[in-house]
Amino acid sequence: MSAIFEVRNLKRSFGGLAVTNDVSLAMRPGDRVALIGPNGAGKTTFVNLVTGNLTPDSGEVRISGEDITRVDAIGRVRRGLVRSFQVTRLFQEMTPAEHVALAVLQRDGRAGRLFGNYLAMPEVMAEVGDLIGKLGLRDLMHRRVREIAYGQQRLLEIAVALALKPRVLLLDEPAAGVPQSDTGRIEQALADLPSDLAVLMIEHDMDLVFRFAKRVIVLAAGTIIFDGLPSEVTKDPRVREAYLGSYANAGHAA
Amino acid sequence: MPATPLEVENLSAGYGPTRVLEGISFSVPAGARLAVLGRNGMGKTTLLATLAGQTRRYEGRIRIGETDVTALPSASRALSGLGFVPQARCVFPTLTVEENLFVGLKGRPKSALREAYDMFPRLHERRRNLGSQLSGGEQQMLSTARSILGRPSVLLLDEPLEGLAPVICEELMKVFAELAKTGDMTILLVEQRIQSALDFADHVIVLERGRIAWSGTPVELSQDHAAVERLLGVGSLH
Amino acid sequence: ADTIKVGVIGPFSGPFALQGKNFKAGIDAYMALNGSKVGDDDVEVIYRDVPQADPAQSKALAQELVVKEGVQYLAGFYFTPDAMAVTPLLEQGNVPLVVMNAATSAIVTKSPLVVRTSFTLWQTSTPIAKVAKDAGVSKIISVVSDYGPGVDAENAFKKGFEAVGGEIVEAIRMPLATNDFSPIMQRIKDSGAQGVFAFLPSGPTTLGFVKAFNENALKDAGIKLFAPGDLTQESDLPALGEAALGLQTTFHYAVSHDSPENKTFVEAAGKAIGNPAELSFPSVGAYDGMHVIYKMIEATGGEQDAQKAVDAVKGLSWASPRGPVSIDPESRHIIQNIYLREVAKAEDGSYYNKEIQTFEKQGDPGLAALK
Amino acid sequence: MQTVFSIAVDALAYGMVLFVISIGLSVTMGLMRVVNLAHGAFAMIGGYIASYAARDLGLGYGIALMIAVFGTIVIAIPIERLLYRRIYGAPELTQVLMTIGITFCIIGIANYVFGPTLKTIPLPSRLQGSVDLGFRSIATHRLFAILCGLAVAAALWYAIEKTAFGVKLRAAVDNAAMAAALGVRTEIVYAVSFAIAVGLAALGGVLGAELLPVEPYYALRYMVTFLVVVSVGGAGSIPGALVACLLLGGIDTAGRYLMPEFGEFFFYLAVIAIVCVFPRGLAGRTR
Amino acid sequence: MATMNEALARAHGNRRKFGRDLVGLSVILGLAVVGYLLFPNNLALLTRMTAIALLVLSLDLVTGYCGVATLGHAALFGTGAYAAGIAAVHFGITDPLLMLACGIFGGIVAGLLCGVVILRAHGLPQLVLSIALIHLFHEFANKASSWTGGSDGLAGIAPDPLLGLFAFDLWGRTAYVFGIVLLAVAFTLLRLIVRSPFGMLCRGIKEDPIRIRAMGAAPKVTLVKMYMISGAVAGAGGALNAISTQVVGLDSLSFTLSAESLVMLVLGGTGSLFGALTGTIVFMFFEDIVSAANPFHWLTMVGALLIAVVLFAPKGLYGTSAGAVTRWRETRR
Ligand SMILES: Nc1ncnc2c1ncn2[C@@H]1O[C@H](COP(=O)(O)OP(=O)(O)OP(=O)(O)O)[C@@H](O)[C@H]1O
Ligand SMILES: Nc1ncnc2c1ncn2[C@@H]1O[C@H](COP(=O)(O)OP(=O)(O)OP(=O)(O)O)[C@@H](O)[C@H]1O
Ligand SMILES: [Mg+2]
Ligand SMILES: [Mg+2]
Repeated sequence: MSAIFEVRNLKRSFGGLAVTNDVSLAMRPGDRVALIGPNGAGKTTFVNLVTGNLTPDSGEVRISGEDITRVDAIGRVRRGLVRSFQVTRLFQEMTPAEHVALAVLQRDGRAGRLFGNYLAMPEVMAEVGDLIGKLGLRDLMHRRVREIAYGQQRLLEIAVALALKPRVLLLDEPAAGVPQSDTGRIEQALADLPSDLAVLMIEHDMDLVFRFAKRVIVLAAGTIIFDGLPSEVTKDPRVREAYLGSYANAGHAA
Repeated sequence: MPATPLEVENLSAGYGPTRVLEGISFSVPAGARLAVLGRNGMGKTTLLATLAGQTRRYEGRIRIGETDVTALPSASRALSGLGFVPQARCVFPTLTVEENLFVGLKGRPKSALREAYDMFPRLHERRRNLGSQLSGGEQQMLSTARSILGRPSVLLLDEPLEGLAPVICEELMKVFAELAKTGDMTILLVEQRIQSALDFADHVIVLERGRIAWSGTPVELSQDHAAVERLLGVGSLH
Repeated sequence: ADTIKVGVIGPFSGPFALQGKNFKAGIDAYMALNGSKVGDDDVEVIYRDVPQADPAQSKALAQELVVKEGVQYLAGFYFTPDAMAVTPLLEQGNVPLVVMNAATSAIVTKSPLVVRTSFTLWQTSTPIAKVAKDAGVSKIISVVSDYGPGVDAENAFKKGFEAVGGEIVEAIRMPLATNDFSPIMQRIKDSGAQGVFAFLPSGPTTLGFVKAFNENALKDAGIKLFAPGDLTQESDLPALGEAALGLQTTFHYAVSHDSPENKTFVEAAGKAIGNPAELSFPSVGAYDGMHVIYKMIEATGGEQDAQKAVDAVKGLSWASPRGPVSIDPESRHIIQNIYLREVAKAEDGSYYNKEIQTFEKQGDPGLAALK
Repeated sequence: MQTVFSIAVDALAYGMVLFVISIGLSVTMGLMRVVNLAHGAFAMIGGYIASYAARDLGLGYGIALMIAVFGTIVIAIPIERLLYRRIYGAPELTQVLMTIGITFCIIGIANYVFGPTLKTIPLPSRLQGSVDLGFRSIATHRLFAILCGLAVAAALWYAIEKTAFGVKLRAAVDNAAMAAALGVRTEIVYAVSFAIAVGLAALGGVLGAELLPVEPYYALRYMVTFLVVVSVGGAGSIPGALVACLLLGGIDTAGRYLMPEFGEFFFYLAVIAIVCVFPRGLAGRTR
Repeated sequence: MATMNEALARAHGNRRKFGRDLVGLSVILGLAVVGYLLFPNNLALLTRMTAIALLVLSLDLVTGYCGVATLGHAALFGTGAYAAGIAAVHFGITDPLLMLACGIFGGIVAGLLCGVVILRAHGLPQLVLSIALIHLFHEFANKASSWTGGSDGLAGIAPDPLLGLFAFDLWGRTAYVFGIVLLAVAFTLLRLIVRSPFGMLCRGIKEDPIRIRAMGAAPKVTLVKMYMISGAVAGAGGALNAISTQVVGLDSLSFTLSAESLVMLVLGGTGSLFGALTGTIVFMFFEDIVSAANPFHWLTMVGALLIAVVLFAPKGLYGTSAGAVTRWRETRR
């Protein structure tokens, strides 16, 4: 199978600091990849470059073989490249239901409609209810986001991304701030995704990483230092030193 | 016998008309390490924010050391020895890293900034960057270091490990343990990574719908499977 | 006996409040001196505020005055568009309109029920052309604020000056909101003109203009400044001070005008306005406007008959505080003397416009220009 | 060539006067994030006080200036405590509403107390007349305003960027709750900054009175000018405001010279062009 | 089970919203009748209020719903007024409905123009762009005096009787009814629009345009579209003003009118159509009453009103009272 998502020689620096330094990687439909690395290694920057929130100094980004380096962020989303944000970006005065409905309507190209109301569109409501239920937010569906706890906002962030039915999904620390009791919901939601969807997840919670990923990429100082199977990553001395610390010894990743 | 560094009596608090906390009472001895656990939205953040003076308090009393701070504004509480690392990090986006740390100094000489840089060398590298340009983890480091610089007698930590690499987490927990061990600093930790919290703490309280539903030592908690299942929603602790 | 209501619309608040205050002072002075009764009818004045030129608001208020308050006369109007907006109402409402200030020639042509007791810019700006020529200046640059009255002033002066054989080397229109006049002064210098004709609406900008004229050494360079009297309105003189000394302007009224009528008027109006230093030309327009209205009431015996009222004052002449005046029967605009004045310092250290030459019985040349 | 120099001098003089008057607004708007439309009103109060002190009491210019600055601050303190304190951190539009309300009230009161006529502040003989620059002369008081402007710019820049107070102020603005949690007494920081801003407004009102004469509608008449200059510069940036004043002063002056009838067009087109190229202002702080 | 609950909740929600629409409409018509009965001789003022209400509603669309800061919204209103006026004076289009159409069209074009420029920045710089724009519009109308009458105003607009039957006369009844019907229609359409997916998208953009982009929607295009809708409403207001007062002055393109409309909006409460209406009515009535009572010092009282509103009703008169009602309902539950 050919790559659905491909990055070649991506570079970007801020001032003198090369934050993304010649990164190349490819993903195929159905891939479940974890991107890990020390703080400040350039993971979020990488996502920003790929989704068009930042412009790279050089390099190219392709989706399904099409070069989208010069396509803007909106065009990339419309081509199926969707992200979530590390620090939640939600509409504080709107409800979770509205968030998800907006994403669903936008995906179907109906968000520009001047008349009608999502509450009166059964197919939209069904999908909204379904997604929100899956992430355990049903009780809060019609509360304003500013009134719900941080962990719950994190879950909503993911719900919005999923509602866009992406082909490539980039999740930036989806579980940060979500209590262990609820990370299960995220996992379940991810497990229910269509199998041909490619997912790249950035995460510092190693338990989650090892449960989720079939492949792990380690980024350090803007360069990929490891790309391989989860079982091997704990054995790599550079990764141990730069990132995992004693976690590698605890033998979680057996 | 020195006064207890933090004492909370019958505290109720919330946002506007909504009450979130109900009748919370506890006190901690000097140098204690208290973990506050609970599921999503149970009021952990609200508890710390109320102690720091940032939510509306309905009733109850809060004492830090000798001073009754119940009626004092946030800044006075900070000056009488409270340190607060909020969940949202709250780095000042338009200040450089160095200036961010400077605000936390509480009048100590500028040379004390060294302590922060020793704790997180990464911050030293980035000291001229603006707060808004930091990575998520770097912001977390900055927020933590900024509070510690003020030498608080009571330190409130709301999920300080969120977004940090495992190595850093380990080191940070060590730092916290060190700080508590000297006996000058009492630490309240809210954390999602239950295991890390239990490893660190010498006492645990668990919140459920704004009330203290369980309280005891970490060991007791790991043995009380029913409580763990019901209050924390995880099968068991290893 | 009836109560006859007169509705007065003017800027009683806002940046032009001083002018509205002058309206009121003129009206109060007239009523103080002549009583508030005509025959056995009481005269009542109702004020409505339009702070800045706003024809729609002006019209809505006029409509309200006519329909709700039942006024028999409309009067006031500092700004031309406000007066213009009201003219379509007059016939239907059967009310005459007495313009107490608005100075664009065309207003009187918009309805046969309009009478004006103020002046037009054509009227005040034409004579100064001759003054300039007599002072030996033959090349002049014209500098006016870029709005209706400014354009009128420019045209009037141009016509008058060219008629006496002068040359306008350049005509500049500058935005109303000009704060710094240095570049304009530079421009004047570079134009090679021997004199400047300037029009700015009275108020804060005149101060900047006159100061810039001095500071940029134009005065010292022998360039002469000619302007209609708006530039040196009495209430601005204390602020202009030294800088304005010797400035020559033409205008229909100076507070210092030496006549018994004016003495009585200034005393009464000064009392009405509170601070006599605030007295300025709109007060006399209002004063004479009230005179005309009283005459109208007299002629109609208090009945509401606009046409009859207007007809009654056509050709009316009387001794105004500004000198002898009359209403031109054809145009219903006021015929009056225009005076050349010079800013001088009085013994008590205050400044005033000293009349030095009179152009008698001036009509409105602007009406001819309209045709 | 001489004309070019001449215009440049005019532009500099005009730009610097604009700077002196509007820099206080950069503090309230850029640093305290209060859209303070009443800035002109405080400048006007300063002007009135100085005029009263110098003209009616016959005090010297320097003393009148000081009285104006301190007097305005004293008048502003209760206003800050009772009104401004309520709108720190409020939505911009609420601030607009409140500060327009304050402006209206101050105008009304000034009109009542001082009357609607123009007020001048007599200059001392040393500031009257002009200085010869060789190719042209420039009014001495403008030169004085230029110098004061530079001094204020330098002092303010230092205070904001380099002192502990500046850091605390910026922190309090970024996130007042967090700054308080770190022991910054935000109310005091705000009050002091506000006093500085108001003092600067008064200073500008007095120094600029030759160009923008003091009268009750001063507060509204020049509101837009102040707002435009500060925002084009990038609110909160002293160098930005300085550059913006010089640039806009230059464009305005050149436009008025070259084609006065399109002066306004020139000025506002330039404003649009600058903002489109620098959407945060020339030196806007990133938020 | 869940779906049934949902269906119920949905039906309930819909009915409630629909009820609010009806209430809104009947409030407008009711107020109109009350106004007519109370002030039968002051219809000119009420008509003017209606025209300004359209302007404030239109401003609410971009400011309240989209978060665009503008002090230049009169540009849309004034263009509408001039379009209708010029059509009547220079092209002999004197049928009121055609003039209205011209006004709406003019408003849309101005909206497009302003939208494209203003949306290039955010926050303060955006405010400044809008100020610059309104000054340009104003200057332009001043310069083009052969078309617009310049500072003397465009006079001589003489609209035909409405539908050939009702003349626009001194008493202003026709104009009043015309205005109220226009307002009611516009209000109803806007209620539908702000609750549509498009309205929801706009609210999202107001809060976080970057998030919206990450959802694949284009904030700019959406906002320009909203600006054009807003232009249509403001243009209708301008045309109403031109038709009812039969003059158009430069003030209709002024900064002052823009600022005043913003004050009215904030006074009533942004982000709600009712707020816009409340603000207009309260402000204009207050202004009319105090300026008639004391034309010389009313500005101080208006200032005091604004300050009082910020202190005691920080979300605007409507916003704050609506909030109080909701809270009261919640506590009762
Ligand atoms: N606009 C910017 N200007 C300067 N430096 C920047 C900017 N944005 C990011 N950086 C720097 O680039 C580095 C990479 O940041 P990035 O957010 O990509 O890290 P990350 O891998 O996501 O880290 P974390 O796990 O902590 O979230 C950081 O050191 C950060 O300070
Ligand atoms: N600003 C607010 N207004 C109203 N209610 C709020 C507000 N913030 C939080 N709440 C409510 O208070 C409750 C407790 O929230 P809090 O943030 O304290 O939870 P938490 O235990 O810290 O959760 P998490 O683990 O997700 O951080 C939640 O139910 C939330 O809905
Ligand atoms: Mg990151
Ligand atoms: Mg929390």
